[in-house]
Amino acid sequence: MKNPSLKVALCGLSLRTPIMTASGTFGYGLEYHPLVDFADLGAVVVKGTTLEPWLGNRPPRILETPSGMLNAIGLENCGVEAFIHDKLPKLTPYDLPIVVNIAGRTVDEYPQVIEHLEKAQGIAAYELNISCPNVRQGGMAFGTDPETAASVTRAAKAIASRPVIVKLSPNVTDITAIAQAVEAAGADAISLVNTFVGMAIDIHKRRPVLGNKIGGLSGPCIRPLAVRMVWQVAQAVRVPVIGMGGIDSWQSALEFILAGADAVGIGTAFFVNPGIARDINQGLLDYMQKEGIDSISQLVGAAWK
Amino acid sequence: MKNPSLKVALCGLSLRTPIMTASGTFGYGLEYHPLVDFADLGAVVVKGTTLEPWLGNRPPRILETPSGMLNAIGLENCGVEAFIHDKLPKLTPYDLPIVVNIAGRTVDEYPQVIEHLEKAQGIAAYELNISCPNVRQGGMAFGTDPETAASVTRAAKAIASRPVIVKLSPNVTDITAIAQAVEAAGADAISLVNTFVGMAIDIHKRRPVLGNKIGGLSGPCIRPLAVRMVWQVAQAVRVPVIGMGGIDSWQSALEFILAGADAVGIGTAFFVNPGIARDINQGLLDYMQKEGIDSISQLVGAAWK
Amino acid sequence: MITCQAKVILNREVKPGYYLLRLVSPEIARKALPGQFALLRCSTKDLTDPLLRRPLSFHNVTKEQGEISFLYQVKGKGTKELTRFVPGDTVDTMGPLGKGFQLEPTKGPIAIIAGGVGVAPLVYLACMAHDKGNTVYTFLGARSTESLLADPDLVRASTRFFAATDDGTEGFCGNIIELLHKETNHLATCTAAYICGPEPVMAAAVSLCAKVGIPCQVSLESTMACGVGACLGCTCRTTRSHNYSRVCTEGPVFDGREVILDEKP
Amino acid sequence: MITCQAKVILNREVKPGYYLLRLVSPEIARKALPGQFALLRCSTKDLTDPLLRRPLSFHNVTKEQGEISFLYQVKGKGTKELTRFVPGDTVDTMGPLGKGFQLEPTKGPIAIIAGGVGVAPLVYLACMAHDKGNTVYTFLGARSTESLLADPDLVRASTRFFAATDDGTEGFCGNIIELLHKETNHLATCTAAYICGPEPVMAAAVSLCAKVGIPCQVSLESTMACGVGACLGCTCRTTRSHNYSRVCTEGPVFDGREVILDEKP
Ligand SMILES: Cc1cc2nc3c(=O)[nH]c(=O)nc-3n(C[C@H](O)[C@H](O)[C@H](O)COP(=O)(O)OP(=O)(O)OC[C@H]3O[C@@H](n4cnc5c(N)ncnc54)[C@H](O)[C@@H]3O)c2cc1C
Ligand SMILES: Cc1cc2nc3c(=O)[nH]c(=O)nc-3n(C[C@H](O)[C@H](O)[C@H](O)COP(=O)(O)OP(=O)(O)OC[C@H]3O[C@@H](n4cnc5c(N)ncnc54)[C@H](O)[C@@H]3O)c2cc1C
Ligand SMILES: Cc1cc2nc3c(=O)[nH]c(=O)nc-3n(C[C@H](O)[C@H](O)[C@H](O)COP(=O)(O)O)c2cc1C
Ligand SMILES: Cc1cc2nc3c(=O)[nH]c(=O)nc-3n(C[C@H](O)[C@H](O)[C@H](O)COP(=O)(O)O)c2cc1C
Ligand code: FES
Ligand code: FES
Repeated sequence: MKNPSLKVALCGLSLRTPIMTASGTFGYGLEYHPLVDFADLGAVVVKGTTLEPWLGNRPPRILETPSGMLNAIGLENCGVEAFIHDKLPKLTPYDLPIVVNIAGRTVDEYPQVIEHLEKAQGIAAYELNISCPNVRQGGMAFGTDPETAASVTRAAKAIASRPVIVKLSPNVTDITAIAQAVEAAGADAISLVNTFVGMAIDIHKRRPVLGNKIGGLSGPCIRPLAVRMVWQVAQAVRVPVIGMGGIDSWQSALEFILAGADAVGIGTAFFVNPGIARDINQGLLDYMQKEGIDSISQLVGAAWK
Repeated sequence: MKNPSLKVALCGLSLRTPIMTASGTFGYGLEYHPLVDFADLGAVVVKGTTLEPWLGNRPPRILETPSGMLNAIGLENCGVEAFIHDKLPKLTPYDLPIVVNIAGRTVDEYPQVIEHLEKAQGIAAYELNISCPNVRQGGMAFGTDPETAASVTRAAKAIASRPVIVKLSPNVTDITAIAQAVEAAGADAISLVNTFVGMAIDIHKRRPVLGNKIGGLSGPCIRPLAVRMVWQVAQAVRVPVIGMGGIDSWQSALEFILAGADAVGIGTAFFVNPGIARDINQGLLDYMQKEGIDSISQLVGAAWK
Repeated sequence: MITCQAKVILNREVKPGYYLLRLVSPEIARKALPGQFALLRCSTKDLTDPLLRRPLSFHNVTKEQGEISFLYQVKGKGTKELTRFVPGDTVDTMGPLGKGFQLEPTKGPIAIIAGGVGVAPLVYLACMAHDKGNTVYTFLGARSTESLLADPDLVRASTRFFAATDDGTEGFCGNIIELLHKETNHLATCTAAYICGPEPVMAAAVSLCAKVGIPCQVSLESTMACGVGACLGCTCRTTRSHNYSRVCTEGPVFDGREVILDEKP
Repeated sequence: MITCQAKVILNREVKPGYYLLRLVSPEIARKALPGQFALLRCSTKDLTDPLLRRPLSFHNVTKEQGEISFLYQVKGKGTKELTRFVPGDTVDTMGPLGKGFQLEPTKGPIAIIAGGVGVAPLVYLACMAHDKGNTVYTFLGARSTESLLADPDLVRASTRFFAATDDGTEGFCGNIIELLHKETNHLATCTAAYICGPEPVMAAAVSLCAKVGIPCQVSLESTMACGVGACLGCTCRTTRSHNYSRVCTEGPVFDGREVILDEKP
């Protein structure tokens, strides 16, 4: 058999592998650079970017939980202008599609951020974070109501020349309804899941551990929940789906692909194993070789039958 | 200091400790009897009971996941009549409040099951399972809509002479809305959480692992999510709250109590450590002794301040 | 049925990927019967991965010393963690659980039919039958001599010992079913057969027993959570009733005529 | 910065609850500076609990042998799992990370101020300063002689070595801050102080350094996920800027005048 291919075409982007980074876990790409070979990544999704700089939440911001972690970073970032001038130019020299994750306090802020980004070179796509549980206004609220989710999407699409990926919140009764609403509003792809809202209480201090009280749960613990949502959404929409939530091995990446994900995002697993992307690519290639599969795309949704 | 007390009064029941069993994980009580001293339990909540016998889902029904497990038992049970004649009489001789967990395919089935149970002696309360993710009709659907949740509650309350506990599904956008709806409909107490809907895919067979495809996630992995929901619901209602989801130590039981739970349910942890109830009681007593707290009820919601 | 912190006496790789674990638990040893099993916690106390206990059949039991032993194959993370225990450590052990093998009251010959690590529960049974005075014909199959688990106690207890390896590196060259076909004359003289191994092997052995007209018992596997019949997670279908049966309490040993096995390898 | 499977040479309890871990990693050893740290994976490969790597400061480094050592206190499940590694095992190690201590270019006396396991990162520093020709005054505090981590290398590197125990079982009877107050004359002659320990101890030591007018550097702790500045999870406040600083990259060593410490014990 000839060499199997991991190449994926995703809403106009060509990825050399379906492995993307999950926003907020990979900084602006370069923090991990000596440890992660960019050739192992299909795309890099940078930290959530907002119109103005955001300070973020007060510490503690993270906490380990059984097979997972809570985070309440609060979208600390330098703002879109500083991103364009200080961060982006360092990343563009690499041969790697760059996806900018965007957040806002109001619906209007999303197109405003995009307006700035449209002037910049070297961006492959936008990802709208309508699902961050760690900011008081906006954030997740946009992602829990189909109407609002659709209007954020429409506002972004109206101005964006690049593909718009919408990232869904899993903290909803019916995620397919939100997915269909953003698809109808023009989303070019859907990514899911963002973190699940959780908290932990310090039994000695008798108050929540995190400075922000609540945080977002990520890591292997949420994987079964994320796989179920990807399974449902991928069958309910026609646009490509980027699956994520607890992927930490080629086996778990493949679970998402079989459930219907065209590409997958890796977040928390980078913290545990910075070489995870390489390991997944290798594992997928070995599996495909053994099973006689030419192209990874043949496996997308293969578990639906 | 005098000995601290674990006694809890809960919608008319007096429990010697806030530790209850979670329905479906402790069978009809006697399966675990040689291993669990009933004196360590505040109440036993038996397996979900339906009007007619249910066969349950086809295997595989369970699967371990990172720090948790998926189950899709499908409410296999012998039906309410066989329960009353074969199971209940074996449990009533013990000095232990018995809570019967009730499920149905239609709203009407809930009061019908209760009608049968009303004739039986030795039952302390009913728990309405409006949140089981593993049955096609009814089950969780009742628990994801405030209106339906309220009507199941009203139908049960109309006929029940005993306290009615309503068990909520965590698979919702706003759990406080459901909690307030069932409270307004007359619920005497609220228990949460039932399992989260999840799934896993067998990468070799390329199909879902579980016979039922989807299942319910329980165990330590869901604890941060459950604590958050108990925290929110306990502050939104006046009726007592029974908290559960991933409790596996006195520390985690205390987290739920500090978050506002009057009592707690233990499920998956029995599988790992059948002596868990004793361990939790001992740990709570030691903590209270050390911190100079007379009664466990002083700790309920102590983290809200 | 108890739970205890059982001290490790030995935890040794006997063949590549197969370990023998010996624990001290006089109380479990006193009650354990062949075909019953224990649930072992494979992680250290506060860890939640691997979460659930793992079921292992009693491989052998010495009531005098109060020792129980297990023969296990390293399959996934639970059994891998189990290999890390060293003598002096304790393993959180719960048992004895389940319904074991029923030895025929007669002293007629019996057949022990084991594929791979399926031999684990049959050694204790073979020893007991041998002590009782039964003639024991043992049929043991494996991929290769490297994985043939010919336990010395088993060989000693066997009146005749037949081995088969797929690659012919030891004993008969072929799989265990082919070996059984070759030795049908021995099988046919038995008053009962006791079978454990991969499902397709058990299915074929059950058919063969039916053909030669002897009753048989099989030990099933299923993913387990509680092990005591409380969670209904481990169920299987039998021809005995319309309902599901719990492998942990109605089994793990079932009458070969009752079980519904997967014949695909 | 690399990740590697570092072979365990030694993992021994040096005082009750405190372990010394020595690993082979020539590449990390070559680059590691005093005050920098590594992230160690405490679980075996496929396990997800404990999930995150744990940060430990370099306790000592021998570039010739390519060895790095850590001194760690058993606190929770991560460090407890770490105690299970035995010589011959490998530990998944990532480093060197962070910004370490800045040694003054002069050969003036320096002060090493450590509370409890806070001594861990200071031994490497003291050795390096001693080799450079600095006079080293070491102030080491602990509950009791049972937990006083008076590493031989540290004692050797120290021109004067002052110990304090709360219960008076070794050295000065009292806490380390009381000891420092008693020895202000030594402290005041120093050109810099290097401080690590519980936050209240660090806060008091920083105040004292300010009072006697010497600069100081402190090593902070924070829960970490990535260790490379990517996740923004480990931030702390400093007086340096309006923004948060990342302990893993702007630190863990900060100028004592810049940090905002919690003074409550
Ligand atoms: C009653 C009984 C007795 C058994 N006796 C023995 C024995 O004596 N020697 C022996 O080597 N094996 C025995 N097994 C099988 C053994 O329990 C599994 O191999 C072991 O649980 C796998 O755990 P793992 O963590 O290593 O693998 P995992 O990583 O959990 O999974 C590896 C494979 O094992 C299966 N598996 C996982 N968990 C369980 C579980 N709880 N029960 C059954 N299968 C599971 C999975 O479906 C998967 O295919 C017995 C099983 C049962 C039910
Ligand atoms: C840069 C740095 C260097 C350190 N150097 C040393 C050292 O040389 N020797 C030493 O004994 N300790 C050192 N520590 C502290 C050490 O990292 C923690 O004690 C360890 O992570 C606790 O893990 P655990 O699993 O045993 O405890 P856990 O069960 O995780 O928790 C016990 C306590 O440790 C805290 N903690 C948990 N995870 C972390 C984390 N990832 N980072 C920081 N704190 C955490 C928790 O808040 C809790 O209070 C250092 C910490 C940092 C940030
Ligand atoms: C520390 C941290 C920061 C995150 N920041 C963002 C963010 O800025 N924008 C966003 O859309 N998602 C953010 N996420 C969510 C991840 O992108 C991802 O959706 C989630 O963590 C699930 O994947 P995982 O389990 O692989 O980590 C963050 C997650 C973590 C753990
Ligand atoms: C095997 C299994 C069976 C269950 N069956 C029921 C049931 O019949 N009725 C019900 O209300 N909840 C049922 N549950 C949910 C538990 O009662 C509990 O709400 C959930 O498992 C979370 O708690 P835990 O993490 O402590 O297990 C079941 C859970 C498990 C694991
Ligand atoms: S494992 Fe729970 S019923 Fe068998
Ligand atoms: S640990 Fe991630 S930024 Fe410091």
